[in-house]
This record gives sequence, C-alpha cells and structure tokens, in this order.
Amino acid sequence: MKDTNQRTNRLSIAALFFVVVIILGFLTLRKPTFEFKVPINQALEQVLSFEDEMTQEAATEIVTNNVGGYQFVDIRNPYEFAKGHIETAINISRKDLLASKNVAFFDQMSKDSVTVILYGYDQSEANGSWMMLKQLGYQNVKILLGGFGYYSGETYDMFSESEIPQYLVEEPKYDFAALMDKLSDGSSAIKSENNNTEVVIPERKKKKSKVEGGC
Amino acid sequence: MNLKYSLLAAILVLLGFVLLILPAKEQLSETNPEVLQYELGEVTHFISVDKVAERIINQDPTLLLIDVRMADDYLKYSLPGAENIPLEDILNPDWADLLGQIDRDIVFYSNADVYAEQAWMFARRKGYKNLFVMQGGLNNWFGTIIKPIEPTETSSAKDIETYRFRKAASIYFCGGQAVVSEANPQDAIVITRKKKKSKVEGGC
Amino acid sequence: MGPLISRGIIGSEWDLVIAILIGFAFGFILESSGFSSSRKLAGVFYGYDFVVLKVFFTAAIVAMIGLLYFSYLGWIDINLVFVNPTFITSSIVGGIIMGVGFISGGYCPGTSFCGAAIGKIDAMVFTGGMFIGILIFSEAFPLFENLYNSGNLGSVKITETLGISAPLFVFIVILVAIPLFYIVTKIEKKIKKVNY
Amino acid sequence: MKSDQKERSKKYFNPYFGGVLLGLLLLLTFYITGRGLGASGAVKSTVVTAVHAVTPEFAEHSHYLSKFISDDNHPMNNWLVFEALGILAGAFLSGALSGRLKLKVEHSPKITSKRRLIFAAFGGLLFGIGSQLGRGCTSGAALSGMASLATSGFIAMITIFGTAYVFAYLFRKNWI
Repeated sequence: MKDTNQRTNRLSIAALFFVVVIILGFLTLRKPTFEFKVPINQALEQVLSFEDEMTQEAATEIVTNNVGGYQFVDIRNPYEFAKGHIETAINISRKDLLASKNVAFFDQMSKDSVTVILYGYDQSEANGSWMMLKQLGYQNVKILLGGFGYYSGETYDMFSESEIPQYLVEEPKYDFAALMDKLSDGSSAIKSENNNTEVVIPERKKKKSKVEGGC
Repeated sequence: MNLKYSLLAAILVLLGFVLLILPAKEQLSETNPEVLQYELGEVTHFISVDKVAERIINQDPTLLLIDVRMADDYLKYSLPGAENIPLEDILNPDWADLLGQIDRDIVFYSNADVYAEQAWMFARRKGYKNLFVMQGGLNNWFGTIIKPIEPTETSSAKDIETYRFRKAASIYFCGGQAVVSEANPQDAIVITRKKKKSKVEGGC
Repeated sequence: MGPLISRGIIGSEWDLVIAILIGFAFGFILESSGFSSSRKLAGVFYGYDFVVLKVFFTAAIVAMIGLLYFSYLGWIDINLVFVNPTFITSSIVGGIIMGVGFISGGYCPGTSFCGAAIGKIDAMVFTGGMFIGILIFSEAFPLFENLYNSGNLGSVKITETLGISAPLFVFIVILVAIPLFYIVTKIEKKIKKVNY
Repeated sequence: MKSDQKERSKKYFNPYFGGVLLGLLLLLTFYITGRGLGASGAVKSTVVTAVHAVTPEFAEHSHYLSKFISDDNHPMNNWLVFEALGILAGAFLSGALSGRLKLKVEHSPKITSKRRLIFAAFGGLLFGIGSQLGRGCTSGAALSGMASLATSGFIAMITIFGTAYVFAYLFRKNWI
C-alpha cells in the first residue's frame, strides 16, 4: 500500500513539476522593456513620407520667435553640447537615449504634446535615435535636417552655387557617372604618361649616350 | 476514477487550454530594440569608405554592397559589384536570401549615410545580421577615394599614408574603363615621344 | 535561447557526452516503463496491455505542449528544431513494413536495445536482424531509390497540412487522448490477463 | 526470497509516469540539440562504418551507403551511436535495479524459442528496411516527429500502428 502511495506521488510530482517549470517560465518571462510599437511597414512609410524632417529655416524660426510647443534635444555627447548648442536645447546623449529618466522625459513630452526635435552635428548623427524613438511609438519626434553643423554655420558653404539647400545630405554632391567618365579618361592619361616615362627613359639614355658619342 | 489520473488529465487539459488562449506573439522574430539601441549608441554599424575601398580592391568575397538609392541612380552609377535594393523596397521578402547571407558583411550605402542607415535599421529590426553602413555614402566616397584631398606639409604621417592609399584606390577605380580605351593612349605615347625626341635634339 | 547546440551555446565537444547522458535517461525510462518486454509491447495489439500507447501518447503530448510553451517563452527557437521531411509515399510504405516488423518481432529499434541490454535474446536477434535489414536496404538501394525519394512534401508540419494553429491541434490531441486512455484502461480490465 | 524477487521484477513505472518522464526528456533533448530522440539511425551509422571498414570498395560502390559515407563526419551520426550506447547502459541499470537482468528468450508458452527467434529476426529485418524507407523508426520518426508536429511523424505513427493492428490477428499465436 505504501508502495502504491509512493507511485501516486511520483506521477503527480512529475506532472506538477512540468507545470511548475512552465509557471516559473511565465513568472520569469521578462516583458521586454522596450517594444517596437509601430509595425515595421508603417515605420518605413513614415520614414519615406519625410514629414518628420524639420528644415533649418523652420528651426531658426522657432528659436528666434520662441514658438511654444517645441523642445530641441541635442543628442551629442555633453562635451560637444557644452561647446555650443541651440539655445533652448537640452542634452540627451544618444548612448543614453533609452535610460529610464530620458524615457520618462519623452513620455512626458508626448503627454504634453510637445514636439521634440532631435539634432546632432549632422543629420546622420541623430538619424538612428530619431528612428528608434519613432518606432518605439513616440510620434511627436522630429529630426533637424543638417543638424547643428548647419545651424551654427560651421558646415555651411557660402560659395556653393547649388539651388538645393545644403542640409539635404542625400542629394548627390557630384554627378557621379559623369565624374567617373571624366576621371577615367583623365586617369588613363596619367597612366599613359607613366607608361611614357617608363618607355622613354631608357630611350633617352640611349640617345644621350649616342649624342654624347656624337659630340 | 483515480485521483492521480484525474490530476494528470486536468493538468494536460489546462495546459492545452492556456496555450490556446495565450495571445499570439507577433513580433517574435524582430530584433529587440535594446540591441539596436546598443549598436546605434556604440556606433558599431558604420564602416569607413577606406575599409570598403580596400575590401573591393582585394576582391573580398565576404563583402556585399547594397545600393539603397533608386534604381535610376543605381543604373547610372554604382560601386563595383553592388546590388540594388531601393529603400522603399527593403522589407520586400524577395530580398530575404540576399540579406540573409550570414557569412557575408552586407554594407548599405546611399548618397550620404542617412538612407543607408534607415535601410540598415529596418533590415536589422527584421533580424538580419552582419549589416553595416558605409560612412558618408557616395558623396564621401567621391570626396575621399575618387578625389582625395592632398595633405598639407604639416599633415601627420598617417594622413599621408591614407592619402597614398586613396590615390592608389582612385587610380584603381577609375582605371577600370581606361583599359577599354587603350587605342588613344598609344597615340598619345607616339606624340609625346616625338616631342621628347625634339627636346633631346634641341639640347644638343 | 535554445536549441543550445544549434545556437552554439554548448560547444560541439560536449555533444557526445550529452548524447550518452540523454541516451542513458532514455534507456532507463524505456526499460522502467516495461518497454524491454516484447510481450508487454505486443499487448497493445491484443488489448491485454496498453502500456505502449499510454507512454507513447503521454510523452508526445507532454513534449508537444512543452515545445509550444518553450517557444512562447522564448526559450527555444522553434524554427531551429529539426522537422523530419515528409516523403509521403516512402513514409507510408516504410510505415507499413515497420508495422509488420513490429507485430512480428515485437520490438522497435529503441526498445530492442533495452531488451538486449537486460539479456533478452530475442531482442538481440531482433537487433541483428535490423543490421541485416539495413544492409539489404543499402545494397538494394537502386531498387528503392525511386520510392525513397517519391512524394516529397518537404519539412511540413501537421498544422500546415491541416491548416489549423498549433495550439488548437495540440488541444484537440489532448481532448482525444484522455478519453482514449480511459477506454483502453477499461478494455485492459475486461480482457483476460496474459502472464509474461 | 524468490517470490520477493519476482515481485520486484514486475515493478514497472506507472505508464503515465513513464510517459511524462519520457516527454520531459524529449523536450530536454529538443531544447539541447534541436532534434528528437532516435534509435535506428545508430544502427545505420554502425552499418555504414562497419561495411566501410570491412569492404571499403563495396561501401563506396553502394549508392545508399556512399550517401552517408560522404557525410560520415556529420555529428548526428556519431551522436546517435553514442545515444544508443547510453540507451544500453540506462536500460541495463534500470534492469539491474529492478532485478530484471536475466538471459532468456521471451515468448508465448504456445510457441518454441526457435520460432520466436526466427520471427524476431524477421521483424528486425523488416524494421531495418522500413526505418530507412520511412526515414526513422518509432522513436525517431513517430515519437519525435509527433512532438515537433511534423506531418511525417503522424504518418509514421498511423501507418506503423495501423498495419500492426491489421496483421495482429495473423500473429496472435506468437503473443497471447
């Protein structure tokens, strides 16, 4: 009888063990702190729509006229920030973008429906952080085209004759195909010159000796 | 019925039922945002144009260049060996085989690095690995590799070394078409040779 | 997280150690459940002992449920779990041949190892027969080759074949299995006990 | 004393307990290796290795065997052989603990040992052929296949047990 009892326990223990493992699994299942709230297709559409890109003109307008409802966030490191930044900006370096106090800040901004404008030294520097925040569901985040470099005038080329604003970095700076054509001709010329000198030098020497002999 | 069997049956039914009513997990295959944030924060995903040039010149088979610009731009000019996936098409499942090659380093590039980084972000979120962005894109490529800026005399030895590499790379990348137009240079040689001859003669 | 070896979390140098340990547990459980006795195994076909069916289905259900939970909890990447490819014709023909072999020999490969380990001569002979069978198969492979490769459906899952979700399928299996266990226990009691 | 031993030799696991344990083991195996359990593969590897060792030219000539010689270094082959060794050891230990270690031929009292052995050899032979054709045996194809929800696992399970039930009547003398 004792034996039977023992077996009873074994089956139940095994079955309960299975359940306990699964329950433990659920208890320890760490809900990911961050989840992409925007589906990937929708996020791509948002990026392609360009509607979250803020131009330098608009940014200057906001700063000079002190327009409400906007908050500039400088995502460069504190050292760069200290050297110079947009007057009303606060500093959240991009490494600490998702630190809890910064997440709380972004939550607050989105609650107050304040538009956050991210900027780095150039557009590329803030691009990753901007996409990250957008895909995490912060829809009130925009990115400053050209970044602080253009804003401060450091990377502004006064002599540029181009009609296209210089902060649109994705515009080609050269006509690649034409330039390549030109350069390949040019370089072949260089090459042939090299060939020349190689070929000519021995000839020259020979001639020299001949001439010398002649003299 | 025996209690232990009822218990087992109840457990199995319960577990099966819980499984049935668990909310479906959709984004299972997507990369965790924290992983992406780490990579963005540490900037591990950028690769310099010099590195890319070096790998192209060495004909590194593990390098796969992806041009994320429009097909038109790609057809006009693209880096040697690059494949074209326009940014808006990056999520197309047709590219799964191309992007899923784990033994290759996949380098995205566009005119600058903004679109390329966006493509990187989406592909990375989808779970592809070994993805990189060419720093500065084609504008940087042309500004450094194709038209390298000559270092000043005060430049460090390293800068001069870089310049030499870029100059050599420039000749490599531009020389590809020079081979085709072989006839003209030969003519040029003849002409220059003549000139030189006359010079020598004049010298005497 | 898992499968640990496919993900390279456990190095391949541990492979064989793990193989022996898992095999050890497998052998121990099979033998302890009575799978080393051919007459106990054959009982399932004559209704006097349904131990095979009970063990087999309980194990399959537990593993099915476990895999789905593990997958849900993110402990195992279900896509990395090997799914035996389905070659429908060769599967069916092979299954029929194995069925005849089962009722004739009273063992299947795993259980014959168990039987052989505890000194059942018939199990050893069965294992020997299996060696010869595989040898015959490999020698006559050109004969079987067409059959072997016919009806290839790829690595399909039953849920894809039936077009229902995995949890629903498992739930149905559980709901079928429990009354089945109950019925076979009733049958077992009715049919004359066989001494073996 | 003797009756005590007999008593102990009957002491099998409760089938459901064995089933739950086996299921958990199978789950663990999936978790660690990404594959289920198997048995017939071990025999195949052994055959391949043995034939290759004895008559290498024959093995390379044989279409089927050569298929496996080429990937002889495939870890799964060795894996299954080691697993089979583990099965032998585990079963031996279990048998020893329950006092079931005994050299004997198990058969129905109605038939002779010789007949039982002939049928066992025949069954093994068929299982050898069938397991190759069906890409796995009851443990490899049916049990592990069912657990991973592979269609082939369910086909194997239904056909193996279905056929055995169909032919059960013919072989009844051997067992009852």
